[in-house]
Amino acid sequence: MSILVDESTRLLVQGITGREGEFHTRQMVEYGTNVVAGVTPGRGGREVAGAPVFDTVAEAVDETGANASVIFVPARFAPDAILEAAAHNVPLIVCITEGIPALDMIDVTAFLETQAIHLVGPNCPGLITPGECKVGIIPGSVVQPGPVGIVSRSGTLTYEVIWALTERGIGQSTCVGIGGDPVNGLRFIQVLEMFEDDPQTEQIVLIGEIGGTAEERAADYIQEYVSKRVVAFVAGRTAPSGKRMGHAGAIISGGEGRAEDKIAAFEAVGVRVAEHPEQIADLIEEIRA
Amino acid sequence: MSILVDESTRLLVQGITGREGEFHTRQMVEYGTNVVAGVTPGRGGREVAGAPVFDTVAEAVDETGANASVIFVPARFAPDAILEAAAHNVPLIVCITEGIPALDMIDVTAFLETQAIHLVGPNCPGLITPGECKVGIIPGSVVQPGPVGIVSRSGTLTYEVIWALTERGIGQSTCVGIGGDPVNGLRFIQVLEMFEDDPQTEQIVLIGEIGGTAEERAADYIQEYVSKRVVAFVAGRTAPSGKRMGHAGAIISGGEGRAEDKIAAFEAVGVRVAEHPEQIADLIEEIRA
Amino acid sequence: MKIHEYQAKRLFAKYDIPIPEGGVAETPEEARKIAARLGVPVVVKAQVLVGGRGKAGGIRLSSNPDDAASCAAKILGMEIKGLTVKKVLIDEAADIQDELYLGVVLDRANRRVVMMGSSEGGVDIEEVAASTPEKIVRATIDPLLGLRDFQARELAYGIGLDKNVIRAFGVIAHSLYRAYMENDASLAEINPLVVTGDGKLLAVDGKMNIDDSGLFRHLNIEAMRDIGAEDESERHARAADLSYVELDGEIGCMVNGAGLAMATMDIVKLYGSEPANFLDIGGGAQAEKVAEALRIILRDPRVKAVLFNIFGGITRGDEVACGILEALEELDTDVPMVARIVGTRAEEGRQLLADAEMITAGSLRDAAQKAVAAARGELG
Amino acid sequence: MKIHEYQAKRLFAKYDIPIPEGGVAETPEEARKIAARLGVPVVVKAQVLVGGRGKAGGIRLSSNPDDAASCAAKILGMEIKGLTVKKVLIDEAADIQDELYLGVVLDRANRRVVMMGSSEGGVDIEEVAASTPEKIVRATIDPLLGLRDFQARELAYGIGLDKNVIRAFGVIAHSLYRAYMENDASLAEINPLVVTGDGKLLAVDGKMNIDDSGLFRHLNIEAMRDIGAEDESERHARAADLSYVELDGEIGCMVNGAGLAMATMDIVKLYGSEPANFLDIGGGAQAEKVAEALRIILRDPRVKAVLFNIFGGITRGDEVACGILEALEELDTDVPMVARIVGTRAEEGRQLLADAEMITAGSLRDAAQKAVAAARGELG
Repeated sequence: MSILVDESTRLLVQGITGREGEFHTRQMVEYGTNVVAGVTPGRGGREVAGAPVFDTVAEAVDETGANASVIFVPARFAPDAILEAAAHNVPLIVCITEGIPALDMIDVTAFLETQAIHLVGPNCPGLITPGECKVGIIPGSVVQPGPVGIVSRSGTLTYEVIWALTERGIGQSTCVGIGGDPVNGLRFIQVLEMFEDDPQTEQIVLIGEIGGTAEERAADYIQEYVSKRVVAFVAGRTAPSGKRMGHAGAIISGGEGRAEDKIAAFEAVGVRVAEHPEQIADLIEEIRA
Repeated sequence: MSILVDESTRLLVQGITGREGEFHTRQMVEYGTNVVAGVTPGRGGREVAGAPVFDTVAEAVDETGANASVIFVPARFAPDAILEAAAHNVPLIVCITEGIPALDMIDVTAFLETQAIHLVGPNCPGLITPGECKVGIIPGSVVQPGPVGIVSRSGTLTYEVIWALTERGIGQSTCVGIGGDPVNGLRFIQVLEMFEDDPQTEQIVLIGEIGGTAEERAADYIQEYVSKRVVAFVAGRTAPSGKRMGHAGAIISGGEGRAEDKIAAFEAVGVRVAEHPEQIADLIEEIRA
Repeated sequence: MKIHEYQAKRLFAKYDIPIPEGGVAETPEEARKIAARLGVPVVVKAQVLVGGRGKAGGIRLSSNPDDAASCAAKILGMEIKGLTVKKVLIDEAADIQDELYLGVVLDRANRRVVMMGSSEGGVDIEEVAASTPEKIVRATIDPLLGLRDFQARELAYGIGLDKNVIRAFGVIAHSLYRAYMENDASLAEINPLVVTGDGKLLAVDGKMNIDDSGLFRHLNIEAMRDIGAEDESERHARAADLSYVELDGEIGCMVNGAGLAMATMDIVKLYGSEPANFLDIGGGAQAEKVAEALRIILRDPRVKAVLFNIFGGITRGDEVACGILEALEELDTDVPMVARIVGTRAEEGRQLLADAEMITAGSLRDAAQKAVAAARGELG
Repeated sequence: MKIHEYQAKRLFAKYDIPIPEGGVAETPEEARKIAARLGVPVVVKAQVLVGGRGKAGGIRLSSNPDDAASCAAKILGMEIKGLTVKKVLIDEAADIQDELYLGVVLDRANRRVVMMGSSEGGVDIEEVAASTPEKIVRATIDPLLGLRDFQARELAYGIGLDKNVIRAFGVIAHSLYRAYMENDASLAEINPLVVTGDGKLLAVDGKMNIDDSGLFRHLNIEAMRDIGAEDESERHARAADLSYVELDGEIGCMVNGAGLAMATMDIVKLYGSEPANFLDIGGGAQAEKVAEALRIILRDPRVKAVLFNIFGGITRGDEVACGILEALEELDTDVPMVARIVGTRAEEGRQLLADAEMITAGSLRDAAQKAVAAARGELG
């Protein structure tokens, strides 16, 4: 078992003919992901990495029965791409695109709140179920199947943590990058709930960072609903207030979003917090011992 | 029993200090409705017909525990009034106001679709549970308690039908005027469902008119879900195409909304359709005999 | 409220929808000048607030200014469905390669705005909907999200549009949607939306209806109201805040409430006659308003009897009776009248009218039968 | 992106929010002229893209033009939190009866825009939130419905506003909301919103931050960017499409990925030093971009060692290594450098750097420890 994606995932790639879209489509296909279709308006009829390209999601879904979509289109077209997939009831939408205006994402997520659709991202590396299905850009080479579920607001930091686990021989059930934007789709809490319900997942790693209060709410949720052991890491202990640390969401503002508060929130509910990424593997090893 | 309003209704009147608001508040109080509060921004602190007036719905609900609201404010302020009541979780909102732009009502009803709130109207006479509670402007003098549930898109035509029944000694469980606008809150189907579930209601009278397809959909619903006998009337057999017959919603357009289609739809599912309002009483009498 | 084709198209042009060059003429001479200025073949089109002008001969092609003037002369003054043509639009004739349909309407059942496109433009879209519904593509617009690019694309691909006009089509779709939303329209359509020989899109005909309830915030549209092109009685009624529609029958009806007014019309027909009008005096009508309503009814020479059906609630029976009597005093008419007044102060009202020797009735059935009989001269 | 107070207020004024008369000066003489033109007591306010200027002495009252000039002389050139004041705003001094707060922010937890009002204006709203949270009234704005009149009224009544300014407050609330939405703001606030002695409302101070991701559709705001008022290194970084923030420490960090960059900063501190910067070279960085990043790091004289932490995915380890070597060739620096490269083409990259006699590391822990030691002169 795993969460969100597995061997049954039939993936559609929106923006498949773009540079990034095409590159990562090949990577995904190489990893073994079942890429069934691509969409680029005006480019219908082509093929990329063996997948037929359509002008619209409507056609792509009709023709191929795609049940997940990954989006590589530029920021100004990405909200529309998400909504197009949602309009055709694609139940999992993963938006890699960075730089979507927050106000656009308010509209998009408000619309999705009324739909039975999961959005991962935007501004995220996507997700991977090792050995089964990669949707997005997480390098297939760092993962291995196993018992640890990973959920993260970050990209390369996640790879770092996965790699630290893999090096110790600890594999992963599913790794989910929920993205670094202030307004996004799936949040920690929903992914924690999925891992809690997933029989393969034995421990959970949560990787947070400064900005917002998602980690504090995750801590509350863990105390209430999560029986599996969680190890956390929060990036940005040394980040100053008022400055955006790369991710649009990584900013301490209005007395909110400091790493120390997040760490305190986790520790208060018995979640062990690593001091640096590699220590996560130490802590998981201890727990599993 | 009855539907929507009864002795437990604690009514708030929005626009209570206006001419219509004040007049009908007195009428409702006289009928025995428990009017607990009024709202007119800037007029907080007054009293109308014994009810305290507040500046905001927030205050009114907090102070009086109102669980229904009736709206008499002018059309350009009415959408806001509906949303203000909805924001404070007033579970039943009855909007009497006529002349609200359809596009405004699209936004309002789209918002309400996600809330557990019933909106009756706009452009409606409201509703009355004889002997218990009157919310709106249906004359209390024409009703009497009894077994027939009435749902109607019209105002005075409804009074006419109620009166015809009352004259024959056939009382009503609840009479609901859902209003004559193209975009409104409660529709026939939802009220039919309530009457079906209401033990007091033995027969149902449905009063439709030209415009839209609400009657056709009601007919489908009756066939599928309504076990109680329904008698219908459809106003506008002689109405020409393309002309608005008073109500913003009463217009035959795009080959849609003709009385003959609606009548045929009802007859096709075994609903008897009266040829004129007074005949409704004949038909109900027959059924009850 | 309906606006003329030329008004709709000018409004569309403000939203950057391409329309043909053209001008509006009220005389043949003006038509000649416009055609001369355009210097190309033109179409002369009757501007009336009703459909079916094509079949009535209200649209003609002209190849030169003199011909345009004579076409205008034929069309101006023409009667189309009871309305007199007072203006013609002289438009540059388009080089038509393909005719599409694009429209925005209110979908009442779903409480949503819907955009519709079809490859079958230039004909009545309702006929297309009836005969070949698969040729109509719909996009339901979420009020939070508005029309989205992908929806415009789905329409474009759905009606089989050429790739080279898809982008232009998308721009027009967004423009038409904005024109609809920002003007509280109840209908906005381009039919046909033409693909020209040189691969451009052009809104050759345009239609727009405005939600009367939204007019208060669009004074620019209220100002487009063409008083001269409207039915005179309906104009008087609007001035008096009465809801009135003229029909072809002989029984004038005055009723409070729209639904009851329709039911009254229907029962007149049921008992063998035809209603002369729909007339709703509204709630709480005062005597003066009632009098004005009666004057409007009696302006129609076809009216052979008047039926008053008043269900008193807010409206008081005695007030209505006074209004009727007041109007009758000055009107000097011998049209027979039947009054049925029920509800608030009904007894007083009925008495007032009975004293004035008007025919009164108890039930609506009774009233309708009496009115029909009166129109036939069998009563009164 | 941050904009200056005077820019925010001018933007607000476009939305009909009342602001004081005033002007911007870059010299004392300009300040004098503006004060003379205004002809009333003025406030001279430092225009810097950072808070806390009041406490730093960057706001002064003047009763006459000469005094305004001397105040400007004192403020211009002042350093506030590392930024030099290059402009002052000369505003008509307001007749303050009451100070309110009105702001619009993004509520990330609820994914909604929120409007906040408080009777406690003129002070740091975060302090009000911490000490007397009951004095802050919030209205969560539904994206379908926008800010509604009733919400503006609830704010007005909630902060105990005088009845005679409630209407004006509502207008300002709607204006501020529109200014926020139409400019992709992430923050828009008026603090204080002043009630004047004669019962008017006046936006005496204004602040607005714009969502960088939304800037592409607001060229007018991009044009407000005050290059001179920004940190020079951050400006260079933006030009190279690098995400860079200068900090106070001594270990320069170059990392791919924002989260990993923060984690790298944190581990530097964990092992006893302080990071000199946040720097994310992004995904798939090419050699030239890496070289520019290194140049920016080395412009900071406090940097005593550089730590490269590259987790190859899209980014290739050998590309990064080439970039580093390229930059070093021209930079002629003796700052010690520690490179840790993992993932795609890591081995090749590491080898290139090792060949150039750079310190390399396997784990992040190892890399951080080596960098800290190098900064202390204990390595290399």
